[in-house]
Amino acid sequence: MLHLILFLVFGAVCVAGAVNLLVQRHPINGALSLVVVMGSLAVEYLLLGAEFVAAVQVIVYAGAIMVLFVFVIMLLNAGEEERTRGSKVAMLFGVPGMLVGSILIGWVLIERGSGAAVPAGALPGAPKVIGWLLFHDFLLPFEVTSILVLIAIMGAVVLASHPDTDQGRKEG
Amino acid sequence: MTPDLHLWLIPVLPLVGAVINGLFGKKFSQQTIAGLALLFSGAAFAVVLSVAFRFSALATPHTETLATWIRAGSFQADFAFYLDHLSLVMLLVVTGVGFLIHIYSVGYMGEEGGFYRFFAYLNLFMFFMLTLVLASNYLLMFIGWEGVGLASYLLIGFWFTKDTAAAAGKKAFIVNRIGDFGFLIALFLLIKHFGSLNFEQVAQRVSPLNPETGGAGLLTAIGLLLMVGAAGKSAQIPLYVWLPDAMEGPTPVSALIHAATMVTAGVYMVSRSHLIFERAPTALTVVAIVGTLTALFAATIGVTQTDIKKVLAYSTVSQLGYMFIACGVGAFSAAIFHLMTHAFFKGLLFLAAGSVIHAVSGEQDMRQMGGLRTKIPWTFWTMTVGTFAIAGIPPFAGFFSKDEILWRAYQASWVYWAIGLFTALLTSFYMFRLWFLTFFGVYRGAAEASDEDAAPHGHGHGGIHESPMVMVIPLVVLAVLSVTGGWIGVPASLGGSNRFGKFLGPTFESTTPGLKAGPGAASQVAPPGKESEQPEPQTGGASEVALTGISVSAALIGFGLAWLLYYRNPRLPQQIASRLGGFYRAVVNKYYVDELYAALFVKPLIAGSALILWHGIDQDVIDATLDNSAHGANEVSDSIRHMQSGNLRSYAGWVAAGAALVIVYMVWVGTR
Amino acid sequence: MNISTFIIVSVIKTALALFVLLTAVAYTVWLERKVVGHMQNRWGPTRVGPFGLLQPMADGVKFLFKEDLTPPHVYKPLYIAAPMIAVVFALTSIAVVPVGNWITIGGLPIPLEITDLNIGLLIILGVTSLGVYGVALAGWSSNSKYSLLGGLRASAQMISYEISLGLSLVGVLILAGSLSLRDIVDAQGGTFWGFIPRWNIFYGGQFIAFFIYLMSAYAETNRIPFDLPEAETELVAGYHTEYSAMKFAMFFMAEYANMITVAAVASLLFLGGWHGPVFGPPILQAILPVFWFVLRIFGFLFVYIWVRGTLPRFRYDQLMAFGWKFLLPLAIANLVITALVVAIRS
Amino acid sequence: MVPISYYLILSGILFACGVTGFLIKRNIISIFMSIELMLNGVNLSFVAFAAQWHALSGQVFVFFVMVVAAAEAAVGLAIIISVYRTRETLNVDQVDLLKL
Repeated sequence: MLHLILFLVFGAVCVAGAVNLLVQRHPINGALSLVVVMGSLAVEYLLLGAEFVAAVQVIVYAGAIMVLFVFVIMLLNAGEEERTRGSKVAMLFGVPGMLVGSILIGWVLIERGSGAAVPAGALPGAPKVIGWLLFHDFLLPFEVTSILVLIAIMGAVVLASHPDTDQGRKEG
Repeated sequence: MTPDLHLWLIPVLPLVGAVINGLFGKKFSQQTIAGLALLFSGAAFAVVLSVAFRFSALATPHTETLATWIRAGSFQADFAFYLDHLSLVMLLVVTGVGFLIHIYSVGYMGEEGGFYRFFAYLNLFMFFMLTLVLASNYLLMFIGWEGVGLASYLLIGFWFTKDTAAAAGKKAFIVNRIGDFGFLIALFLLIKHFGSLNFEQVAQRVSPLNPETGGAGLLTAIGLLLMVGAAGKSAQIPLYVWLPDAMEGPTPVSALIHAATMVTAGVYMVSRSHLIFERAPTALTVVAIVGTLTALFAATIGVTQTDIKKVLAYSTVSQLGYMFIACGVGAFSAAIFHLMTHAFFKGLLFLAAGSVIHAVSGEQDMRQMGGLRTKIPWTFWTMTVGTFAIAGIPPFAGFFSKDEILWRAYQASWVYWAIGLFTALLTSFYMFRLWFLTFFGVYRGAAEASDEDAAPHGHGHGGIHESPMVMVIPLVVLAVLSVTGGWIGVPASLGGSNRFGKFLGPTFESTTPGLKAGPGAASQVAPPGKESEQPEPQTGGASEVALTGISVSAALIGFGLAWLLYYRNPRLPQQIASRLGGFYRAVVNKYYVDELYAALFVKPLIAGSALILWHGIDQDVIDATLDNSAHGANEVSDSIRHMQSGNLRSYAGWVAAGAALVIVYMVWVGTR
Repeated sequence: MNISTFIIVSVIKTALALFVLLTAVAYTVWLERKVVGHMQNRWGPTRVGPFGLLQPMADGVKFLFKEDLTPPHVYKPLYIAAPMIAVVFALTSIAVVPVGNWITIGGLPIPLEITDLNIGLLIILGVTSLGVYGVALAGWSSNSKYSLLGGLRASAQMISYEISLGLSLVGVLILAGSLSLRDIVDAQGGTFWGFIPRWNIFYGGQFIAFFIYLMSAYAETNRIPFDLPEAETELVAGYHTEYSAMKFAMFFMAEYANMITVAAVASLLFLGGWHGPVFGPPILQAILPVFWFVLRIFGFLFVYIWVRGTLPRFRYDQLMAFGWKFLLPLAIANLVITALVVAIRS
Repeated sequence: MVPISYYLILSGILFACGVTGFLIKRNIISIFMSIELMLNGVNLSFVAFAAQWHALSGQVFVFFVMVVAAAEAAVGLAIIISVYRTRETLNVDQVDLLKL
């Protein structure tokens, strides 16, 4: 019961945040609403028993990635976005397509979705277990992603460094 | 089995030389290049010599398999080398003469551009030729066969800036293609019916067969096709036309490839497959007839030529005709014997001619020479030896080989003999004509006058001069060989014992005694007991001596005629020519054969391909397809390229729409 | 216990924790002023109450009644939200910090913390990492270049140092084999060689880790020598230049609450938590661990203040270079070595 | 007790919101954030399925997704910065030179 209530509440918060991201014109509000979405998603994870995932969600997504976004928004001092009408396609095909697709999927989920219910903390994603999986079964993907991150760091440094001065590179 | 002979070294050494010179030669100095080329060709020669010395101790034939090349079902072709008496002789000739000519070239090509190119090609040729000779199966032989074709093409067109040279190279290559076509089909037939190309296996499977006396058969077909290939490579009628033009190449090349070694490949191949020919009398007859005709034909042309190298070229053709006569009457050892001696004296003649040309600064027209006897004594004397040798004057090499051929031809049919004899007369006539024109009388050239004449060879240092030692030494060596080379084959009737014939015996003795009649069967007049390889003195020894006398006298008559016409009173030839009129003109123009071929084959072929292949297929079908498809693609993309508006959100829209389609499809499939 | 008692107990504990924490914050401010004063040969607050002990109250009252003026051109919603975000996250993170063993009240065993999660440490890290929003948004929303610069500096600096902070903790986690603060503290019980307490700072060879943590913590809490975001000499007061009255006080509280949290985590992870001599009657036995724990926190705070009174301020690029090029590699090295040692030992 | 399909529907909604944001947003940073939103929706369904099938690998995938998202954010934001340096705008409708 409590479980369902919590789910509904934070689900509502989630959706609200997402919709807010859509309607807000200022990127910083979008970023903050996204942070809200992520926070409530962390709670959903907790409800699903994935406590470690929840913690990492908060630390990595809300605590690092979104801070990066906010940082960039502040740095570029991005203002209100002006509603230019650059693309008819997006409106003519994209939005209807998205609607059709999501409606269909929702219908499938409701009609054909298994009614299987998960009790709170059904599957305790304890850090030990996750770590075991990560470093035994998924060792190779783990290492590969590490390389990916390394490359990403270098790419970011090179891209963001000032082309004229070498200052940016020194910073990185 | 014999301990490792390292036969593979023999071809590979020149290849190494070719690779080194060809790849890095540009950087090297001439000394380095020449040193390398000589080193590797000489090394090959040395290996051959060592093999030759140990040869008597070997269990022959000796096969050395390096690797399996093709294995398809029961058919197998290896990289294998095959050494027996025949290939040994060929090896000695090729490497020996080749080495000498390498030395000669160092001096001769001294002032030429592309020094490294020349020697790279030359070594390459050695490699392929040795592969051809050493091959243990027809396929590997074919590789060498094609390879020497390539090398000769490269070397004929060595001065590729000269149109005539380039054209001659192409001509040689294309004409050879025709022959190779026949050869290739013969190989296919062999594979189809004997399931192998290996010499020994083919021999095993052929030997039980009986001679196809009754007209044509499988073996006849194979034999004829092989003959086509041989005719192409060895410049026999009707494919001889490339050889005279091949004289566009540097003289050492003419000596090595187009006199001594490559052109004899056909003879070698025919002798190599003698088992097949012995069982195909028709084919043998054809071989003999072709050889006879070629000999006569080329000789007549040679009489009228004025270009010194052309004369030698036609004499080469006619001598090759001799060899084919020998093959045609089943006297393979005689053919090889003549091949060897011919390699000596014809190589000598060419080199000497080259030395003459060198001396008179690139002039090749004999009418512009004369009286060189005193100016270039070395060349003169060596040339003299060569001339006597080819004219068949005893005791020079040519005498013995030619005499044996004539004798065997007589045994086969007096027709061959008669024509051969007349050819011999012509041969000595035009050779001495060349001799007189070049060395006697007064000098008619202009080289003395002007010091700077840019002749094709461009030996800028005018004035008539003896060639450098590096060129003279090979001349001398070859001259000695031309004198003594024949002595190893002195027929019994002249108090010798035909050692050469005996040596080659094991290769050529027919596997089944009953088939000794092969040559006899070739010409229906086979007298019994004349079939063995060596002529027996007890039978017809006297007649043989008589024939020898006749041929010698023929040679002398030729000499006399030449002396009369070209030394005693040089006016006479003109009058005779005018007397002969049309016939003479025809002969001068080589019987218009080139023009005939051009009219018959070349022009129709070019026209047809231009009409059908070029305009019809290439332009209207292939190009049209490509152009139209490209044009269509261009238009289509031009119409839909506006999808790529450069706007991110539009792309996102397309993606979303596509995803929606996929989802719809999946849901439709899933819920059906 | 059934759900209702659980809720009741939780509420009581929360209220208690909040009260204690806020008081602690107030008196940390007093302590700082006193200590720094004495270091600088001043008395610090002395007027209000004995030793100026009532000074925090006065400050609070002043903050409450001061005029709360909002400059024009600020982005209002965030300008108002920023200090709340800051203080909320700062106070939240204390929720999972255990201050002592279980105690039993009326046969009801109660853990001395608001909630005991077996990923408590991660929760703390997460919540503190969220604290940066307050600073950043404050800097941005108040639409002034000083604030913006301060906010930028703060966010960059906090992100950068969070990495080395987390890495410095991993060594301890490896030793304890758990993320639950309680387990980590229990792992540090007892002594070795008879007398040395088995704290991570001594025992686990986490000495280096402790100092990495110390410096990163200073940077995280924007304290001297890393207080670039509020460097008076350059940016009037950094991200809270435009704030006044209670909003400003919220930032203040957030900063000191963060200090306390950091100090608590340090004492839990490195200084053996509440371990210490326990004796006397049961009530005393129940209290003593809490006392030892508080004592450690106090000591840590004292070091904070001491450093502040002693060290000058870094330059900003020096700060970044120090974090990325010195602390981070050091932390990684320490982590690797610890992992190796543990792997070899097991 | 909450049926799995609820979680899935929630994640679907989030994903749909992300797609919509990508479609209607002009600010490149907002578009970027819409991508993050989509990723979060996917993560939720991952975790939900992990709970349904009692397979922790689902949760492990979430970590990989997060790593990729982090890398993507780093590089993407760097690109955004350099784009802003050159074009002086964040509006994707005005950054459309890459066309025929």
